Amino acid sequence: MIKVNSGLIDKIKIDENFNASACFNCGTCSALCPVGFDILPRKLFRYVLLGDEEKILESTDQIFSCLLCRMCEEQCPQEVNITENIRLIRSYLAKSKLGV
Amino acid sequence: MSDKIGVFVCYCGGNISDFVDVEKVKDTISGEEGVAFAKTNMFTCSDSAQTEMINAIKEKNLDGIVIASCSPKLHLKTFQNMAQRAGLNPYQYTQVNIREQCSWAHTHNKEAATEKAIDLVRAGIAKTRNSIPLNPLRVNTVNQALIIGGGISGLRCALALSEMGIFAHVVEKESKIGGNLNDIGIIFPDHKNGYELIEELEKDIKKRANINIYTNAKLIKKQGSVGNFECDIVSGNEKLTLNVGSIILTTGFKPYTPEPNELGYGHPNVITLVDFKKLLSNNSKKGELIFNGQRVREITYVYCVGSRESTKEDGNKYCSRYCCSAANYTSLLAFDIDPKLKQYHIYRDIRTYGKYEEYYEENLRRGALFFKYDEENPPDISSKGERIKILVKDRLIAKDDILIPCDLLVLVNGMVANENAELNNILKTPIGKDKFYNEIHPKLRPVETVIDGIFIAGTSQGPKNISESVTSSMAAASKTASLLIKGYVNIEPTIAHVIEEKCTGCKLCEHSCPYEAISFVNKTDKVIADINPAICKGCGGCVPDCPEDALEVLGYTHSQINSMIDSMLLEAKEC
Amino acid sequence: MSKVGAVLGILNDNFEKRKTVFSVSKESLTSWAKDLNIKKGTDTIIYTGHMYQLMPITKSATSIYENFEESSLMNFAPVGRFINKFVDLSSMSKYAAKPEKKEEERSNKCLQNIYQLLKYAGVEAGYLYEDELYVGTLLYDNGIDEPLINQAKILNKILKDNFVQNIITVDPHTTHMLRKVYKKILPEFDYNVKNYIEVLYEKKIKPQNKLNMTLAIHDSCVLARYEEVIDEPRTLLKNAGVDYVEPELSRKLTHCCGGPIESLFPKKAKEIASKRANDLLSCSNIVTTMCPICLLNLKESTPAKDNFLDLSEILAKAYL
Amino acid sequence: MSNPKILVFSTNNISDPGIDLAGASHMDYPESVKIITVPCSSGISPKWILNAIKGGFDGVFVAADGTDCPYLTDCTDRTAKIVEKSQELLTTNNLDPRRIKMAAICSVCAESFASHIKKFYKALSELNN
Repeated sequence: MIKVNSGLIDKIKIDENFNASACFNCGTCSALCPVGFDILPRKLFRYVLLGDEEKILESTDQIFSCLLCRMCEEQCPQEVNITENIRLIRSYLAKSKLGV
Repeated sequence: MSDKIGVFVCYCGGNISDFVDVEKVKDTISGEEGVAFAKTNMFTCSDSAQTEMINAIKEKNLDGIVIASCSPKLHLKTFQNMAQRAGLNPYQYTQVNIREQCSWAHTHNKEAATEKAIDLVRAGIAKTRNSIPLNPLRVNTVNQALIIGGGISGLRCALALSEMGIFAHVVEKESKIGGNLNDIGIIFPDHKNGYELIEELEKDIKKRANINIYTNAKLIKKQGSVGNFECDIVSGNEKLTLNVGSIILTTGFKPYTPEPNELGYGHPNVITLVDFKKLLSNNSKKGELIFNGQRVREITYVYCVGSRESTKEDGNKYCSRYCCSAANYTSLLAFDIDPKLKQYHIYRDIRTYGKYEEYYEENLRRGALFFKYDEENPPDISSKGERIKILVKDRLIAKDDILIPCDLLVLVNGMVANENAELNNILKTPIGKDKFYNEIHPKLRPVETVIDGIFIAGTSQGPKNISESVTSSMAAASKTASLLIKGYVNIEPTIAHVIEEKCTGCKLCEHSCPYEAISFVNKTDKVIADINPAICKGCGGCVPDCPEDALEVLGYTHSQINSMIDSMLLEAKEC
Repeated sequence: MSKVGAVLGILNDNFEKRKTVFSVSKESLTSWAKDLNIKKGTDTIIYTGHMYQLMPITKSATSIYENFEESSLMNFAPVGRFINKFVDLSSMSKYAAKPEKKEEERSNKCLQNIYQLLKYAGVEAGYLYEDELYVGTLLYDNGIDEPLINQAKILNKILKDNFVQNIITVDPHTTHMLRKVYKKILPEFDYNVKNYIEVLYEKKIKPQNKLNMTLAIHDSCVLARYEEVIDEPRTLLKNAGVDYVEPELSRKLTHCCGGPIESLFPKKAKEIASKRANDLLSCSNIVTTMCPICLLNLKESTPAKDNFLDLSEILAKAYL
Repeated sequence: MSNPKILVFSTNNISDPGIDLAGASHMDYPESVKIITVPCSSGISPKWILNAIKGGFDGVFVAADGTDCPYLTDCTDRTAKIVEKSQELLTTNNLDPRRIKMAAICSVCAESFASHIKKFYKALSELNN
């Protein structure tokens, strides 16, 4: 069971560029991903939006293995800023969780 | 009885003749009993073919015709009018459908299709042979209308009628007009408060001499029929009789009230969408949403409450249609008050159809989260003090259960029909399983009821949003105008009638007509059934109830149907 | 502390203490300009962002780190970070990366070519020499943006002190950082930033030799997708007589070289690079890249190393 | 070889448009199916059904209005009663009550009509053998 933690999103969504909630979960982003993300961006974003910190931490390697190449954004029908969202998640992790 | 019948068989370009040997059909039926003339046409509906047929009818003194062509849904009226122009009674015309129900259905076997067409034409000839001339009943109409229900649909309808010169009487059961709009809060898409819209209409109505509004009012008695109804109403202590040509039902809906404990209903922090909208329009503090003196930070919406209850016995099976758009719009209104709000939408399907899809998109962009549930697994609601906890399965991440704690749970409640028991008892308007009024045909005759002169509009006939309600009330206004402006109305003569010598007065048919068209009268030596032609709908529901076959519908009499059956079997008997 | 955290930590600490991510000497950063007589400063400058210069050491460092990745040594990465704060690990440790001479010469040549091409196009660009700073792409991309604001402020002051108005960048990442990111994090950072490819295209330079060759184009994700510089390099190649072939994924849909994750996940980066390199080589046996990271990653992932050329190397042949 | 003759009672407003649609969509069903249209399926006399089968039809299919009926809210029950009564009539006349079939056919139920008819046709073929 995941308990929604509404506070987390406020820490990650530090500006308007973070728009993961616009994702309508079609999964197109994964189709041409060069890395072949184990966790789909939509799933990662869902964990973030729900505030499930544990699940996000489990995915740290995945989050940092994104190339930020924006292939996914080129395909995204909802114009989600996927790479910027990932960068902001990295930013949160680097600052609050990884002790950088 | 017709015994000089003209039969016309249509090629319909090739639509019929490609799959049916049209000439063979004509040749075969030429010798049928009663047939005086038979001919084929390339396009029977063309002007030239119609002129030729009129000439043939006149020259050959035909007393009945059969046209074998397309579906009567297309050209029954065309050819009835043609018969009338030729001096024939239009009810001695029979249209036989050898296109949709023959050539188009049987494209692989021309021989068998031709045989079938012959049988169908024979049945048509038999029907015409056994037909009698019928004349429509003409009734003079009163140029006034009675609108029951003073909500947005009724008021807008009254204004439309007033503009067309028809006097409108609006009967409203409450002490003020406006109905649900009075406390629905801010409405989409024009961001006005519902009551403001009503105030505007009221101002306009007050300027007009041909609209009367009666509040605290109801209909208590109705007599007469289409074109001239006599309606008794009470308004407060006053009792009056109105003569109107038509009645329009705009009795609206009431918001579904959840049952105690249904999705936590009863807990002070669980409220309906309607109540939440009121809360929003009364929230005076910008930047903070206050409920019961407490700031609200997390809101959850559960959709389809009281709608689409397919598994619940006696549940409301329909979709309430307006609520997805309304809930999404409301969520945006809440964001406008406090952009930091967390809003969770637990839905079954998002149906923000048409232009309102943008509300859903905007909610996604503004950070609202959506969770899909299905009817079998509704969210589980529990509470701890003022906090509400909602447990829902999330399909998006490996079916994990999600626990959403929140300050306020909004139940997105649908629409239910007003009961109107007394009114329905008076008007006998057909009601569907869903308790809303039934139209004759949802697409072709969307605001007419089977009772001539009674129209339905707005949410009385099913869930609608405001613009859809007004659209249908405009339709009802124009249907009323087209009925009343001529000054008279023709009533279809294809209604039930009693074969007097057969009726024994057994009264088995007494309760078979829900419209109460059947009564019993003294005729010379016996009591027999009698049909009120202005009330009878011609459905024939009474026909099977008569053990003596004394009841039948004109145009579908026992002799007509039995002769049709026999004629279809002619070939079989010959073999 | 996780491995990712440790590696990022080393990068961050290096950046904060030494203003760059890998330690290289100031001389090796500016040596390319030694004999070119470039003015210091002026209103239009060429800005290398150290990317070409860092490639040789990145190559050596990555191949060491690649061997680390799955070894137990990696578990000591957090300790490494601790030591790195006091001692420049990347140059002192026995695992320290040492650049190859040949690679250094090639990088320098690329920069020289670009400078000469600009000159040929009529652009007399200045250079900041040792005042030039690494723009911090690697940190920013990994979500470490706070030290970047400081870097942007310092760079802004340097640029102002040198009266710079126009910046000509040589690699896509620096183009993007200076044109979009710096402006976003520091609103007063307001310069006219262009990639050298855009400048050469705008100046409509004429070739001196027509090349008779066929090659496959590899677009950089940052240049093509982020900055939408797509037709400019193609026009320059076409005018030079080059017959170019587009791989299936190109232009706005170009496929990444894997480079951005080479410092964290070198194995994965190499896998991606090798797939892309093979796709490109199946189109033509010569491939051109427009970004030093792409060049390094693609060529190192395949035995056909010499078949990968930087765009500046090809343009130099035709236009100089 | 048996080629069962089927009489269909259809209704003006509801099932007839559905059967028209089946034809307009060129859905094949046996040519031995003939149609008589009445206002409402609650107005069909069981005696007509008996006459049809006595006279030589192998089966009668009632394409009922169902809940779409514009006249009678209890149309389904009424039509069912008519079918029941007709079956009794057949039985007393030593005819097989399975020769009557009823199904609600709505104004767009083209496919459902064609498939009901095919099934009924097959059942009647077996009955005839």
